[in-house]
Amino acid sequence: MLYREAGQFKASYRADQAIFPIAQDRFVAMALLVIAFLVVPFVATEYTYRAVLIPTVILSLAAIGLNVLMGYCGQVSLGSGAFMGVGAYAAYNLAVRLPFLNPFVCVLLGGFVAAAIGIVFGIPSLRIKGFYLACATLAAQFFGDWAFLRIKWITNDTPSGSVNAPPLQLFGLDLSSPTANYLVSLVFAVVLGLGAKNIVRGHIGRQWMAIRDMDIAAEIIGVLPMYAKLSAFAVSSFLIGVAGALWAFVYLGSWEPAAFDIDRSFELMFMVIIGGLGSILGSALGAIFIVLMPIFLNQALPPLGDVVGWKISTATVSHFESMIFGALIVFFLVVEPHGLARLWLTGKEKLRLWPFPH
Amino acid sequence: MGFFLEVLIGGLLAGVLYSLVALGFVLIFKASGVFNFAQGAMVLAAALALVRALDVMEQWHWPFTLALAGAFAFAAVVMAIVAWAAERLVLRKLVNQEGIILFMATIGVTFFIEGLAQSVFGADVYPLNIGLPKDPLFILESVFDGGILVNELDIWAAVIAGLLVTGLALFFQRTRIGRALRAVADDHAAAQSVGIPLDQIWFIVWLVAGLVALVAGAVWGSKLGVQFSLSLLALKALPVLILGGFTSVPGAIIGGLIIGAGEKLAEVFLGPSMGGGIEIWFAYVVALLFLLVRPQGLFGERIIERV
Amino acid sequence: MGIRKSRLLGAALLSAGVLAATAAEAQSEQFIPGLVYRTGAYAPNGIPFADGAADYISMLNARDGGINGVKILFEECETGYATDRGVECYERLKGKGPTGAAYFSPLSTGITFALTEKAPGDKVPLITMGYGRADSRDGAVFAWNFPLLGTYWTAANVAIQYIAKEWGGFDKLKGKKIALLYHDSPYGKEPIAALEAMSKKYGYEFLPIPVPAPGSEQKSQWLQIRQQRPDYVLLWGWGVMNSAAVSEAGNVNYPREHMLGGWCSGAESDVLPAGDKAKVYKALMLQHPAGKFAVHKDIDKFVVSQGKSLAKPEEVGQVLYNRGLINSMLGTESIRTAMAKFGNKPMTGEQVRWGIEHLDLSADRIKQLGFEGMIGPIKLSCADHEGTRLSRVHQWDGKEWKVISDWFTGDDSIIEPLVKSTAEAYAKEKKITERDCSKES
Amino acid sequence: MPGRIRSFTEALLSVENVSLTFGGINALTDISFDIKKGEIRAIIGPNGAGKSSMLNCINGFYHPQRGSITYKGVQRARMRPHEAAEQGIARTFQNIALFRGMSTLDNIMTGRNLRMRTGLFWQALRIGRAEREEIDHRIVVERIIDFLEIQHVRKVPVGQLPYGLQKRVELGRALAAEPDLLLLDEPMAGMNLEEKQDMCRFVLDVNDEFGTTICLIEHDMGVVMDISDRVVVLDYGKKIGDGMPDEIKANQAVIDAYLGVGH
Repeated sequence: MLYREAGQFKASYRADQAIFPIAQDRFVAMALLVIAFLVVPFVATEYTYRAVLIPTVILSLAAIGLNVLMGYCGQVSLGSGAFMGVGAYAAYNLAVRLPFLNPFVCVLLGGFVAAAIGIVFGIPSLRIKGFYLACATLAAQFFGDWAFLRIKWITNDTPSGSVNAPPLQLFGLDLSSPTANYLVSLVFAVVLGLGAKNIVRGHIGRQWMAIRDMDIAAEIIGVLPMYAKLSAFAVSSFLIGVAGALWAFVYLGSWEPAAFDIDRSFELMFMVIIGGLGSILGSALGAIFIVLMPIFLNQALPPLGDVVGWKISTATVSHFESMIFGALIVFFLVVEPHGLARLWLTGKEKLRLWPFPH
Repeated sequence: MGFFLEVLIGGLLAGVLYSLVALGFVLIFKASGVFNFAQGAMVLAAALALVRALDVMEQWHWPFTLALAGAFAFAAVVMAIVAWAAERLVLRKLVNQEGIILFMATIGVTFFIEGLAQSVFGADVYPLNIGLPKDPLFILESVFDGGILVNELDIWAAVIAGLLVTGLALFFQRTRIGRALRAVADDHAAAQSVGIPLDQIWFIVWLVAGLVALVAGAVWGSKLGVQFSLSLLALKALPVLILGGFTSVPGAIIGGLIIGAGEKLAEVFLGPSMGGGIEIWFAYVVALLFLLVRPQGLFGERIIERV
Repeated sequence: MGIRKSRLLGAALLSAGVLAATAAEAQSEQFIPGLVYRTGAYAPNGIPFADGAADYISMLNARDGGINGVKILFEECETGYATDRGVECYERLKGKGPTGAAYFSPLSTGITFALTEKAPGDKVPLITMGYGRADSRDGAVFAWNFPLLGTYWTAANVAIQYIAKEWGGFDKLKGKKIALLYHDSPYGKEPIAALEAMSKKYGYEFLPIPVPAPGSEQKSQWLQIRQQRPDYVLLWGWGVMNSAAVSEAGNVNYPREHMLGGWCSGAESDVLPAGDKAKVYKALMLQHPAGKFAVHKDIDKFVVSQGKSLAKPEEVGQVLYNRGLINSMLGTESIRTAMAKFGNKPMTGEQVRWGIEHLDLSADRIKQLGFEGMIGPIKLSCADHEGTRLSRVHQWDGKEWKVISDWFTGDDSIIEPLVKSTAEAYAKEKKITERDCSKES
Repeated sequence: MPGRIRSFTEALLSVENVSLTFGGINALTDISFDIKKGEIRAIIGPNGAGKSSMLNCINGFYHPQRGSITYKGVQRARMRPHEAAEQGIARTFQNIALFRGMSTLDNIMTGRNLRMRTGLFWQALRIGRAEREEIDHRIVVERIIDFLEIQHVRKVPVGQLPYGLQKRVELGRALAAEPDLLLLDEPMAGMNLEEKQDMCRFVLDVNDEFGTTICLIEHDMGVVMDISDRVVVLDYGKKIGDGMPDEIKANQAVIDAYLGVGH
């Protein structure tokens, strides 16, 4: 009976257009933020920070970026790994060439560089659609892989082609502690995520969705496909680029191009689709799922084995892990093709009507 | 000149090897509109099943040909099981979902197959010898000094690919099932309404794709040894697909030839000046530029926009 | 989103499992983690190494109850050769056991790079035996990195020395063409700096040819080689790339006896798939050959015959299996060295670091340990985290690897300057203050 | 409602000798007619007569090989559909072309996208201008929603709406652009009598209240004759009649064309 909107009347369109029109949702969202910012830092261990929280947060941001493109504008992309890389290497170059810049400024600027590149690689989308476009974006991916390795100035002529992030600090205070890393990533993710949410519920977001749902009709009612698609590519690449820069600076600290290879692209796509196309919340859920599930399986299986008195080798664990993971993906799609976010919504609907079935 | 020809021929032959992988994608996309991400994993699974069975049967001291036949039979059965499971446990439950959902499902299938295949057949590297000759050949030695080098294995691969394609063509044109497949490809609903059982068709398509994967696995396996990397060949097949069109069997071959020749020539003649290693993205860029001219690929069905 | 719940559940199960495993004298155990990859594209290389590393530790536990009576608690974590999974494993295992992880062997260049950032903060040493950053042997800058037994620059130098010997003198190198066919990644690029430096010194033409990962398709690279006709091809591959390279060499009739692999390109899995084409292919050794030695008797007695080993019978004694043994041996001996100073109790990472840095294995000691014939003497210091410059060459005769050369010693007059310059650059970039090794004891 | 006699003078759009061919097939041959400001103009004709092609030419989706189209006194060169939209031409489609994934509200809001200007940055912050703009347009859209009596499905994804309502939402989306010329492609196709009457009422109200010029394609003769001021008849891509409803009723060519078609 808790989850009721009865008695909540919208006095203004502003209220009606809020992100969380329903009071309970607002409350839950607030609670989550409070937990994320104030509670977690007191309970999280270094392991949960470095292995779970930080990657989840950063990849959520990347997933949001990809979702803008795939979920809202309907342009499938497999180049997101490369765009993370662009963000990372752009930030790195700014940091080494303009040492007076604060690393986090570099992170943001890295995002803008990624956006620019994103627009360039978005141009084919004006002509190519669906899976053809998906494969075409792989051109961006592989070109990225190559450029990061081959073009010397990108890696500042380091012999091996692996580079290091500058020490992280802000106004003189050192931000290399896991807690600081986590909070910084979280701030980036929340602020930019909110921005993305605002865009997708505004008129530009509607243009993207119009293109996604029926591009011809959209054009006939005055949506410029070029503007809509390229703006989507730009925003998406910006978010992904910032995520990439954070991944490099905050999470890895020192990295080789393989950190942004095709596997990353696929990982992000899994997150978006598992989480739910066209849902900001879904992106986060997807990231949580994709990051946590393997770790969870990997840690949970051996003890389970012990329980049934069967010593499971590391190899078996990882094979089972990949099997269960695959099975889960299929299972989720069968239960709810539109991802965790939709599952969440249906859950809420049920809760709304509870205890009455209809 | 001689060297140029050599690179060209080498490229063309390499392209055929990509086509072998690409074919599997085409078959399934053509008949069920599913972009089967799992094709690479199927190649791996088929090859692993083949090589492991072969080892076992040779330990039983079966005559080679018999062992080979047995191994192929075994691998074929494995692929049949994969196809059956894919249809029964995945596709059937996701009928009438958008392409992207089915695509995602096949990604799940990929993880599952990779995990299963490795845990059952092992994650090691297994040399595979199915009696394909592997020695280098030198042709036209009279014309060019040193002659032009080709590899017997590649030639055999080309021959096999040729047979495979003609076989598939006949299968699609001549047999009842084949025609049914084409009907389904054209219009699911219509096909169902005239009483073509979709689930059977899908099973058959996946089976055929599985067998194609088996052939690809056998050829690539005897080239590289059977190991996990086989599942990564899918990435080499994608530009071929884009170029040839997702729905065209000949397209897969022609696309393969173009990509193969293109990337090898680029790598050998442009590569050194650019620091090398350009062929992967070059293949994709070629495909991409090509798409800009013909968005539906070489032989892909034309997209006509209406309102 | 039942994920948070499921995580708690997982944690519960985990701890249950661990408790079951470590119920006995948990307090007096030395924890050693193992980052392994038994699955994925590089599994063929990862499996034997992992088995060797594990078997040696099980042997110590079974034979002499650990190190100086301190039982070893060993746990593997699957990285699949992926950097972020590696970091996750590291974070998960570094705090385990009463004193935390003794040391880590990342077994992947990518993971090594990432952990190089984290290890100093966590005070855990990294043993990157025969891989990782070549300049990390400079202990003044890389206090926590230990590229024991050899770096890629030593390898590159020895490779050139070997070729020169084959041709009868360094003067013969002049005007010759030497190609490097390398895995297009930081790992593969590592030797380039050294090879370029030497090409200036000895006047051979250096021809680097990258192979995009995974390297299963190398036709164009070998066509280039066929066109350029280098006098020697150095192979710096990993995983499928190695076997593919060897068989492609056969396809273009490049003489295999003029191919020399690095020590990551000289294992059974690198040649077996190539079949006969691999005959007479040569590769550097990370000092140790394949085959069975004194230590294998105990391994067999206490582990394999007890069914405690994951290794398949034919796997024991393979190149990478033996490398696993050595890796664990050097690690445990370092712990022993540390115990000599700090007492026979579980060592902290910091103490182990001291132990590695003061590791000194004489020929006799190595004989005692049953590794005679596998590695030469090794002695580390604050300045030198490599501890030796020795290497040899072995050749594949179609069935097994045969040692065909005597010991070579890396030439520091070439390597040292490179190490210094890049290490200093790194120190500057990361704002690290170098240790003054003259003051270290 | 009886056929009305209204007279209009100023031509809003005039089509002169337009011909359109697809790979040899003549969709339209030498068509000329005009649409006067404020009138309701109907295009009728048997299936495949080229009616939709005609609309597609008018809003720039197809480009006739010959002939010219003059709109608001300007002879138009080759133009893209969104340019037509910018100049105030809106339309609905024969088989509904709504954005299925979006709610009724969002669909109609999209109709106003041409009038919304705030850039990405302010959108992201969604403060000040961006939010005000959103609300101002929301007010207009709500008026349209009330007018079309679809308040109850405001937040429902249109994909889930019944056919009749979808047609209405589509009309709403077109109206949201506040067009000068509204092209309706079979707005009543597949509707029951009641729905048709509603739709007629909406069309007429739009024409009366907003003074919007309307050009509609319709099969239902009754409807056409009732609501339209002038009718142009196409058959096999040729114009066979043009005039007041009563003249058309009497036109022999038209009658022949429709005989056998079964109307």
